[in-house]
Amino acid sequence: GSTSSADPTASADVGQASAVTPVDASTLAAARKEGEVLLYTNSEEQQMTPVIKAFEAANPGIRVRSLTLGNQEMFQRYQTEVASGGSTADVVMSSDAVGWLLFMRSGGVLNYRDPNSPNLPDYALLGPGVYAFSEDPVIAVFNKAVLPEDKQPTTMADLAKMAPQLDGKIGATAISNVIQFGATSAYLQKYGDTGWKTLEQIGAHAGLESDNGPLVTKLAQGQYAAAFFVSGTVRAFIVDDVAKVVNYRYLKDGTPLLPRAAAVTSAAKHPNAAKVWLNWLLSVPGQEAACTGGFTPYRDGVKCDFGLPQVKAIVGDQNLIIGTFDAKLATEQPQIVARFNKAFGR
Amino acid sequence: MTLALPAVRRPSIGWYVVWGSTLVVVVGPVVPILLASLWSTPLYRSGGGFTLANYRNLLTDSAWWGAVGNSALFASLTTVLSVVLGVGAAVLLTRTNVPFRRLLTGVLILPVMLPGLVLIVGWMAMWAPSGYVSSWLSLHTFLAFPVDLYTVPGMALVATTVAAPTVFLFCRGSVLAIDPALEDAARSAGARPLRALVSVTVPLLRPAVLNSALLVFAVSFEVLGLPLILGFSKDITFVSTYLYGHWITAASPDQGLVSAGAMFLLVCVSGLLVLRNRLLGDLARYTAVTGKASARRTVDLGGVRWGVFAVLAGVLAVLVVVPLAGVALSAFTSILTPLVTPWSVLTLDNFSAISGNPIWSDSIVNSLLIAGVGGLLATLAIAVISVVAHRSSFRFRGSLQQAVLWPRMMPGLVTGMAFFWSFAILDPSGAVRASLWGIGLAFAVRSLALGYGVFYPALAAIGLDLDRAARTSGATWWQASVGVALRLAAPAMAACFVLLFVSMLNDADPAVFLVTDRTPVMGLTMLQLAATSTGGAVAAFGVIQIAITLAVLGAGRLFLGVRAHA
Amino acid sequence: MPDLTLTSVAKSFGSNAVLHDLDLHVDEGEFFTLLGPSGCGKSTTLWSIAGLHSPDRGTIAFGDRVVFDGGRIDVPPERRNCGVVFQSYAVWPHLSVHDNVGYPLKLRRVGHAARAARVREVLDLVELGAYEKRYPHELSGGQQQRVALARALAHQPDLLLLDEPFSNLDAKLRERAREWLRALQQRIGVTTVFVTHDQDEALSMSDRLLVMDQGRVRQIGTPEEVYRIPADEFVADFVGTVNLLSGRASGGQVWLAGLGQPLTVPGAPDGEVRLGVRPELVVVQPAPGAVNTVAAKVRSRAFLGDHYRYVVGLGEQDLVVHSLAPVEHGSELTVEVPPGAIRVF
Amino acid sequence: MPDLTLTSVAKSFGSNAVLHDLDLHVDEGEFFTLLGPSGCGKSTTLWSIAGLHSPDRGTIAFGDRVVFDGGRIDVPPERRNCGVVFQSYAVWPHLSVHDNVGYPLKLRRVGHAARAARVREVLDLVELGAYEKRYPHELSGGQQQRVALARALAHQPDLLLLDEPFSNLDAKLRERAREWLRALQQRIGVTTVFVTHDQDEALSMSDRLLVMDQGRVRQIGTPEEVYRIPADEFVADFVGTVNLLSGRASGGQVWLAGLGQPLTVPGAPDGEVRLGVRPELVVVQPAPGAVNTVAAKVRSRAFLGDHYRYVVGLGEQDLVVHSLAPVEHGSELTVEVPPGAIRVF
Ligand SMILES: Nc1ncnc2c1ncn2[C@@H]1O[C@H](COP(=O)(O)OP(=O)(O)OP(=O)(O)O)[C@@H](O)[C@H]1O
Ligand SMILES: Nc1ncnc2c1ncn2[C@@H]1O[C@H](COP(=O)(O)OP(=O)(O)OP(=O)(O)O)[C@@H](O)[C@H]1O
Ligand SMILES: [Mg+2]
Ligand SMILES: [Mg+2]
Repeated sequence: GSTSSADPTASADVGQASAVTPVDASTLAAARKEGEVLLYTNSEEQQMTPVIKAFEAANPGIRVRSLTLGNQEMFQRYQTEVASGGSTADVVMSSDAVGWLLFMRSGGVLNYRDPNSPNLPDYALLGPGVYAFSEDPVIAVFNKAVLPEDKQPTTMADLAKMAPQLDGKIGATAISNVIQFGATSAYLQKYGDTGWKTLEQIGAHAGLESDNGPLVTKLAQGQYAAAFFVSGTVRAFIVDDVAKVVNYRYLKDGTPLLPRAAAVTSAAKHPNAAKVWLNWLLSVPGQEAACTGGFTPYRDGVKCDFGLPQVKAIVGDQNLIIGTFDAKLATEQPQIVARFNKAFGR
Repeated sequence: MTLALPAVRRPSIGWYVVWGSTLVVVVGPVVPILLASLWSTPLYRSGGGFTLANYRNLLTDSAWWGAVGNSALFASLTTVLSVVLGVGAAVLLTRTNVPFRRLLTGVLILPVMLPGLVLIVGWMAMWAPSGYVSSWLSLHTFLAFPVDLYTVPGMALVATTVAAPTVFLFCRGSVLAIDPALEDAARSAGARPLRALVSVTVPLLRPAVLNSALLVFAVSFEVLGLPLILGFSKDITFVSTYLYGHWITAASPDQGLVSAGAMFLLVCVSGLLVLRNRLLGDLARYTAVTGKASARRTVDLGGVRWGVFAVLAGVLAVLVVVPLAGVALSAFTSILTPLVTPWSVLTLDNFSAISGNPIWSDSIVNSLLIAGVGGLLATLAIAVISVVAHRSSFRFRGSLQQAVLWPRMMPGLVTGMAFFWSFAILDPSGAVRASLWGIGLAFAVRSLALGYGVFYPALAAIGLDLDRAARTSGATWWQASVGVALRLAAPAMAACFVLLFVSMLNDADPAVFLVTDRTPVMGLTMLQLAATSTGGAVAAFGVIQIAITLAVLGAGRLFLGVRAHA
Repeated sequence: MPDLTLTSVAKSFGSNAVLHDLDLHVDEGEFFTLLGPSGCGKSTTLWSIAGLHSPDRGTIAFGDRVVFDGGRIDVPPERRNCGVVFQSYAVWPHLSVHDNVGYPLKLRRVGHAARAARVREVLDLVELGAYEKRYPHELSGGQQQRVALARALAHQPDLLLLDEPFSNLDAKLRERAREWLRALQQRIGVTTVFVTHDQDEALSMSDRLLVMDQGRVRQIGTPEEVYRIPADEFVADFVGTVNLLSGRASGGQVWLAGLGQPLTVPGAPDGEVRLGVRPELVVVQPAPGAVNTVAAKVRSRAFLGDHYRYVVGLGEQDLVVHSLAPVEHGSELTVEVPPGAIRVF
Repeated sequence: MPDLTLTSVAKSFGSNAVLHDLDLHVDEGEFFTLLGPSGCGKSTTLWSIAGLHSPDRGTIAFGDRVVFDGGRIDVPPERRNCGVVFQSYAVWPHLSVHDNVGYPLKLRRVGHAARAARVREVLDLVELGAYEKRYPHELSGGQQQRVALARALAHQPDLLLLDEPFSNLDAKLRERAREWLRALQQRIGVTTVFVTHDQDEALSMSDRLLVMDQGRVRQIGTPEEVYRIPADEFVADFVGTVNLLSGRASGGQVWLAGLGQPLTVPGAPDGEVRLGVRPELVVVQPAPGAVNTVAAKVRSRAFLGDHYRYVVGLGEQDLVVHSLAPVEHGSELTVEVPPGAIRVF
């Protein structure tokens, strides 16, 4: 059922955890020898910290060094480092679907089949060697003072209908933002032209921001009443005092889950440690740690307030949209961007 | 008995060393950018060939020219506003008896110590159309904040908050240096105090004014955070956001186009420099420190001083006090919105979040090291470069003036990229790149322009006779420059250090390609924070930073206390 | 053109008292000179009058108008309408010669044409007509000083305060400058306070002069009074050259050490005395039968153009005398010290 | 102590030629004075010698050592070991008096104690012993100038270049300064080039002097030569005072306009002539029977301390004469212009 509280919770069935599938012993031994693994990630330090701590506790002798970078910066930096012969990341983690597609094409990914693979859902396998670490939903965020909870829409279609009343009070991030592109493309994949119509109706009355930070700040101030396709990471902030002003929802037809993918790189200096690390990230304990960091785990048997089963329970099975790394994304991107921009008056 | 001088080498050897090393660190990184702008593929891909297509694409793109127009408008507005405020404050707060001038000076300077991002948070919280103070004003009074923050003039106001104190620091040294007898002469010729200041003191500041105008203009041209956060929703593109959009947020990053844009900016700044030198003419016309010394006095403004105080205080209240209060409120509340009274949501969570995260505390330590040690070394380097560029007979001294301004004109990300490539070539081991020195060097080179901006007018004010007297006393060119010119420019050196310290403490963009997990820096940490979360944590970071800066700079004594004279 | 009165003006810099209760009065239109050793407080006095710093106490009045009175009244410099030439020139480096000189006129809203004409006029006066467009750093020291002078005169001030305005001018130019300053002074009768270290200048130009030392007045009088009847040894010595001789007087005769015969000095009080004799009053090669003639050996000589200056031995003491005739070093001269030329201190 | 030779030194600022092929030679240990009107190029010459700017061409040699030779050699100022007093003083505002004076010694690595002693010594010489700890802005103009002087002497330079070093000192102090400079000069024999605008100073101190005008040498000679046998009218007029009279000569007699009788001038060429007569050679109240005696009316008088200076009318022209006797304005004087006192140009 739909909820109207500040943080929608549902106790969904999380299923049964499958058996542990670790890497083979020789890889593990080699990894211990390598001693460390370097990660480039697009997630924030404080999200990664609990994950890394849990890994290091479980795998003594392997240290994870993590560096937070922007999506594009990460891939460019990797390529520049490889081209200049410097040392570079062993594992990269990003939500940028198009970036990943290019990265895979340029041979940046080590084609490695993780032992977890058989136990992972299909959508978690994004390309050869590329695995979803989490499936982070986008959400709709509202300012309660401007738009009381009982007036808030619960679907994109509702939002589109309300758009003329909320003229200028609807916000979203620009399509150049990878989350927005991911969400939009996934949404359109399911709703096609109807989806476009909805977006166009909203777009005529909405403003765009460069990133989540300014979007949420303006929303809290009351400049915006509603924001959609907002990165799910902000859920962690909407508690206590903030919740007095702001609430969020999983819009039934507008909550795509976007894969945050990880892969071992082809230029990894610590390939074995990288494999151990990736293996653990995909394991049930790894997914549990992901939950503490505020990511959205998807594996069966992982109990988590923010987990995929929770989202599924709220929006309903039939409405679940899970993003892919379909090669079409790269080719269609220019059209999507252009039409989106047109819809939002850019 | 004649006393012999110790044997020395010719000064020109030193000049060449200074020149050579400056060129290596400044022009070195420009070379990859130039190459990239003339190459058909990004440098990190193999293949490709020579092309002019990047320039053609850039110069035929109407969006580019629109961005140039916006940037130019923004930069001009910022320059005019900050020069008026900065020069006015420098003259009034250092040469006259305006009441509470130390307090006003302190308030004026505070924003310099904050990263631009934090200030934007403060401004948005208070003066945005839905901000705390502007909504309060329109609800409870007939007043309204006349400028929409999300327009070019609004952004210019925000930029002025930082640029004006920079101009102030540029000019302050020159104001201090001016021989009060020159003002006295105007007074006894019949000029009222303000008139004497306007017709004698202010024109003598021309080198400082033109130079700070040049720098503020250049820096505003390159500013990224401001248009990205404030201008985006109104679809206002600046040169920086244009380039950013074609590189970082583009579907297919176009490094060649971005490099061509950077080269375009370099050419622009070189043109501006020529213009500056034209407008100045013979620097000897601004000699304010002569071989005949007079005692220092402040100008008594009489009753006017209270009026001046009121105006300054009003301007500072709007531009500085309210936004800073916004920063403080954001830092100490869980959510700052006009819809909830801040007292009900007071919290220290933002601070505990920072102190709880080791990466953040590491980045504070690293940044302090870079800003402290790097700032000091860079100050010395700039001092030396400035004397060679302006007080020597060195053949290539003109090129030094260009060299120090260039790095600031390139967008920070491009600078970082450029450094990355230079390190890759000059230091294949990667040892420098992976260390704090690498980031420090990139930050320092980027701040060269700021430091030079402080030194140049200070040096212009010092009469050449003073150096000449040292030379005939037996000092080599270097000894005379260090012992006389630089010693008399001591207040400028202090101001330079302050500016470098804060700018290196805050700098972020150039580190994107250089940072490692072992060398996190504050600016970058904050940038990542700002992109994804509400202002609270960023503001808390800002509050911590201002506290650190104040502590390090000795509560502002260091830079307000240094005098050229005993 | 007002007169000028200073009453008990005192000024210290920190613990260093520079002016000690200075009293002086300058009449309307008078040319009044301050004379005194370097560092005695001349410039400090001038600055107090111009209002460029406040004395610690005392009053300063221009005619009836009190411009300074302890802490109570302190008229700012721009309301005192003085023309000031600074010892350091203080010409504005950023303005051309023309603009430097025109500035006081601009402040007084003198029209463009009138201003240009007046600037031309005073620049011609100081012989800088051809330098209008130059900037101060393109001028020689003396030329800069002349700009300062022209600037002070441009707006026809009530009171001219000149601090060594000719110190860097050559003798000829100085003479001409002196002449037109004097003419100007007589024509428009501006009250002038003048500081100089040049005696000839002080004596020949001033209506009256003040000799000061360490911030205290030693004597005020006309040039002739000060030269002829100096108030004390200091003044006698400072203004012009004087031979100061120590001796023992008894009954109108003064015995000098090492001199066989006494000098006749009518009215000398018995006991130790100091005698002052101006060199030019000592007669070299006197007419026969003159009193107080002494043979003296030439100890040194200097050529001064229009005469020689000899130091001769008078007993154990030195006597400076002037003569047109060249006499060899070491030879003997007969000199006469006329009783009327001797002043007893 | 080297001698100094300048050969065809020329210097322009932009299009403005300031020195025109200047040649001069100063002997070892000589005291050499540059004399000339304001702006004639004296300071420029000094700066060229000190190495503070490069002349456009010419050579400068210290003894055998060429320090400047066109573009080829240009020894930097610090290696020329000159002691320079700048016309603008150029004392360093950030250093105390002690440190200003000690700086040249510090550069020469003179030990702390020796330095302090030497600084004390030169400061005492310029009578600033008590001011060691002060900063320049706490000094009067004359005191600052003395600091500049002390600084130039501190390191015992080979060559002293003094640009109006006494311009702000009072006569007494200047006299003392002159004396010790002369003594110093004779003791250690330092070669000195001196710029002054004070004639007495120039004439009494110099071994030789150079009179220049607009960057050209007019005359070089001993003071007496220059005064007595001036090369031309300019020199005659510039050094000391001279009466320049125009007249028509024929057969050794010169007729002046408005004067009834001719003056006897032996050797005057027939035609228009200019006569130069020094005022001090004109005899006032001449002995009866003297030649060239004329009655003349007093047009103005000035008191100069040791004498009066009168301008009297000689026909239509003015004649300046000196006399000890006071004569009223407007009265008549008989003056004698001895034929030997007249110089024909
Ligand atoms: N930087 C300059 N640019 C142009 N002209 C200059 C410059 N410096 C000096 N002059 C000119 O050169 C001439 C000679 O200057 P200099 O300083 O040598 O004169 P001076 O003989 O020392 O005069 P004074 O006795 O007034 O000091 C002057 O006419 C002056 O105007
Ligand atoms: N700011 C100051 N602080 C301390 N002492 C000062 C200051 N200004 C001047 N003095 C001292 O006051 C005294 C008088 O100075 P002033 O300038 O009036 O002398 P002056 O008579 O003009 O001398 P000069 O002929 O050398 O110019 C000097 O002894 C000087 O050292
Ligand atoms: Mg003085
Ligand atoms: Mg000169």
